[in-house]
Amino acid sequence: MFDARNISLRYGKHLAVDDVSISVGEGECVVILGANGAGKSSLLRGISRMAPIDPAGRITLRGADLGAVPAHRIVEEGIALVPEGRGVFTEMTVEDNLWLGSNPKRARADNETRRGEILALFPRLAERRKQRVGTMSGGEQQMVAIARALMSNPDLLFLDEPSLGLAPIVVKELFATLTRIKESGVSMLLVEQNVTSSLALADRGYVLEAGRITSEGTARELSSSSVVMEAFLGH
Amino acid sequence: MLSSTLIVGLVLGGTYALLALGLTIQYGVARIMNLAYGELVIAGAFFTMLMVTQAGLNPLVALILALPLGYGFSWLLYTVVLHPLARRSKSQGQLEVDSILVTFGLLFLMQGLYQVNFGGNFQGYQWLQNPVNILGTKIAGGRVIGLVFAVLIGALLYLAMIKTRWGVNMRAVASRPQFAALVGIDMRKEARMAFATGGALAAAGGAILSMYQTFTAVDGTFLTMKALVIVIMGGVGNLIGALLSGIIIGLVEAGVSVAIDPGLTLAATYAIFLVVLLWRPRGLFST
Amino acid sequence: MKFEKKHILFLIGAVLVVAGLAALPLALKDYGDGLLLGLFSYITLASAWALFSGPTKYISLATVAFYGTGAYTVAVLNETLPFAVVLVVALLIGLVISLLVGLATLRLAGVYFVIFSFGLAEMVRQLITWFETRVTGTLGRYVFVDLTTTHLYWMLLGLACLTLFIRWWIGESRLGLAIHAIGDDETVARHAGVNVTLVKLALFAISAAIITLVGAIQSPRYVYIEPSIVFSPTVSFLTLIMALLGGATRTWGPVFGAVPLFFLFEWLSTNLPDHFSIVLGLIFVGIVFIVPNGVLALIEGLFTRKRRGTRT
Amino acid sequence: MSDLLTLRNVTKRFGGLVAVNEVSFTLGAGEVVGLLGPNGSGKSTVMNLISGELPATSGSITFDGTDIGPLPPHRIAKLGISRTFQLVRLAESLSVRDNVIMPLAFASPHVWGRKARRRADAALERVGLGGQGDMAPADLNYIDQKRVELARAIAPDPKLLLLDEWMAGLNPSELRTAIELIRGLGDTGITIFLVEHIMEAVRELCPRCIVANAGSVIADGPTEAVLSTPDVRRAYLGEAADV
Repeated sequence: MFDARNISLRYGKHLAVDDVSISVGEGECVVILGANGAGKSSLLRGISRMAPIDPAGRITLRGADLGAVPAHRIVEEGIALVPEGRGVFTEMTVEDNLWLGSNPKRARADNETRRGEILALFPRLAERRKQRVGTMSGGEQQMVAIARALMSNPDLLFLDEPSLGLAPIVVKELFATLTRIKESGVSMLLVEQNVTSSLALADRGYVLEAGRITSEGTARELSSSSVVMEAFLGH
Repeated sequence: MLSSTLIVGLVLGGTYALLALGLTIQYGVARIMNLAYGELVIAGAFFTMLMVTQAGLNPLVALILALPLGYGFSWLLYTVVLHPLARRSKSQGQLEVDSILVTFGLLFLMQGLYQVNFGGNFQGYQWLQNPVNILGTKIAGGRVIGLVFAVLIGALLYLAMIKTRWGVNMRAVASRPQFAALVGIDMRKEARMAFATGGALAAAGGAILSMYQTFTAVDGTFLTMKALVIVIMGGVGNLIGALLSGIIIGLVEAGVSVAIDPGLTLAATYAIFLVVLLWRPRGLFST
Repeated sequence: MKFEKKHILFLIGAVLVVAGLAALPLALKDYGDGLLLGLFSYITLASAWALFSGPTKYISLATVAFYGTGAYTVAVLNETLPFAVVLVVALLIGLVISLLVGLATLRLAGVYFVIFSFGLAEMVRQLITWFETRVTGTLGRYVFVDLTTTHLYWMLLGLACLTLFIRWWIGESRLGLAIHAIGDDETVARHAGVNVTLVKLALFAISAAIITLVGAIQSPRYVYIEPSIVFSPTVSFLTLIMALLGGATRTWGPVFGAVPLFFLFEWLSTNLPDHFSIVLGLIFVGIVFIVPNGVLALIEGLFTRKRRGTRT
Repeated sequence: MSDLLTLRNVTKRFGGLVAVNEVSFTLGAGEVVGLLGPNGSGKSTVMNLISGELPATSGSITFDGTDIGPLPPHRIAKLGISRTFQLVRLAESLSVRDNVIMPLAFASPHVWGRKARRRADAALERVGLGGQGDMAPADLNYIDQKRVELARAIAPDPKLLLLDEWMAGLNPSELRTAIELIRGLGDTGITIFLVEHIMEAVRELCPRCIVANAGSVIADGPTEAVLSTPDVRRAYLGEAADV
């Protein structure tokens, strides 16, 4: 359903992503693995149009070209991004953040029912609707970010290192929630450092090293091979 | 004397708070430090005066008209002058310098136009000069109505900011502009809208100001300075902070002019400003 | 230091030009004298302004706060002390105020500094007015000194040369390296061993001291002084726009901005006084849109493009 | 080997977040040590605490016998600590040479004039940028800008060199050159402390490694041994989440 071809991305003169192609199938969960600085987040920012990519790149969602779609329209097209660092509005309440999530027109119609479903998925947020997000713990903020993304009624969810900086117990809870989201039929593209958890969740994966894809395969293949280990700890 | 000072201070503070509200929306959302803000306030005052003296309208009708006119004018100003700068600048710092200089130019341009058309004298009109009695203090009716309308407009805007999608989006951009696109907000549209809204408040503030005091073609500069000080005191983008700081400055000015010297009001404002800058540079009400 | 031929030629040329400028009053009538005085006062003000604001990108609108302080110091002290001593006192007062203001505001973000400097002159004016009316009871003072306009002009010419020399010297010194690095990236400068606060403060103080001296030297020209006259915000605005037009980061930039604008505004204030402000405003907008780096940079750009063009 | 830098129970909090938690370690004079750890483990914060960019919340940092904890960056630089930045930072309005002269001009004692030029050109030569002193930083490509940063850091002959992901974003052949360059510097006896993600470089350059995770040091010792401990593997690859 989602296809990104020949994506390159630069910061000034530094080539952070070098001619990468990836795809996500309908209802599929795909993970991009790689060590720090391999270019995972840059890739995700590029394909969600938050950062400019080289003109050779092609991004399509269900066949529709996203090349000319400005950043703020991507969510309207059906891709919701949960960025690294969560990107929540910390000075505002949980409720405000969720409301902001329902900004796109595609989300307006059954806004209220969806909110009910999402709050059922995140019971802790339901209790704290009036709380300012900045006063919540890192794990709770991550939940707000994911809940907000779901409010936009997305076809495809992009998650950038959701487990970053969270305690192991919270990471466990997070992945349990992600599994339920996946079961609800939302496709997912996940960038992660947490290899074990993300391969347990994902159907397929890519390994990124120094801006390039060095291997890809099903989650099972990647878990059993040593390429991932080498990508992280060197050869 | 204390209660009359208090009421004068509140009237002044209410108007200042309204002005600061407009400026903090402009600076907080559109990221434009608009030094010509006070000139738009004076435009509202001149407009009201003309409507009253030439067209024979009630000042309150002029106030209602000033709102959309201020909005439209600022919308145009942003689109024609400031948006090209925002698009051109590579960094926030560059945009800050450029917008300061350009709005500085607009300040002179508008002041010059006022002076050519109206001269440098005090301007104003007579309206509801009869004193009304509030808590044992006699105060001109125009002042009271001015305060009522300042509070009304301020409260409406505040409610809109809290309760409507328009306002929530605006606050989202003010607090974390870099995340706006994530929730489908078009920054450019939002910035233009915020700048125009600020302009509407400025024009309304000018209309209210003209109801109870005279003004000159060059008064805008001091109004801008006071509004800026209030915005920074309250914390940039902080609406409640701007409201409270506006009232504080109004009360301090009224107090200083009664207790020490009317010539020292700006010096007092600046003394407070300096203390705030040194003590809490992110505003009195920041968390 | 090795003196090359071009240095010596430049020095001889500079001496000749300055001597010529110094001799100009002999050929001019009184009006011309006054004009020259005004011109060189703005050349000095704009150059001194750019000394600090050019590389740091802190837009200072405090020029007239220091200018007025200088002028007022002379007004208060001219009957009790010799003029030369009064100048020294003015210089010291300018230094002290600038150090206090700098310590309080230079740590803050640029926009706060702009706003504070915007109001500083007004604050000083209100305080002096209040002090004079309430405490000394004499609002308005007369300045009588035994100096002709030509004398004052010579002093200002000297101060202008000194300011340009200081700018050139700073450009050649470690201080110049530091201030440019600070303008680019304070963190880099700090990690290279630069005491950023000290450097900013030093330049702000030097700039303010020169501006205070300009006010002090101009003071006798007013004859009658009161706060609203010598603290006129127009001085800050004109200084700023002259430096910007010429290009604030180049040694000669402010001079190139000051000369045409001084004559333009001189002409405007006699012929179209009502439109002064309008023209000033239009020039501000024009500079930002057309010559954001100053005319000197524009001219240099044209020349290098031309040279490149002929080479290829 | 004498101790050059000692961190004792150093903690840094940002609001409620503990970025660096009770970190202690010592660098001996002449050592080349790598600081590793996943994103968000507090490595860059440790660099910023040593260089003085950030003040520590508690704990002490001693360099060459001096307590540098309370000192501002410019004082620390003068004591002989140089650094590079995660993303290249150069003064764009200065020439390449003047960028390198800057730390010389503000070292103690300072070097200025022709001598500073000579030393700057020598430093540029050493990083492979001989004869390019008059260029503008913006006209250089990415690796060369990184070289200028390195030249700026080594020009004043620091006792300790901090490299914050200096090799990130280089292509394989550039990486080879970079590794040789750093190895050459290490051979001159200068102490080098580097944050790096490129394991190849770490394995080649650093006999010793310190690994951080969630703000704490979880391993410190010979590189190969450290990289094969279960704690380190878990830090990098994540715990099994039993989903």
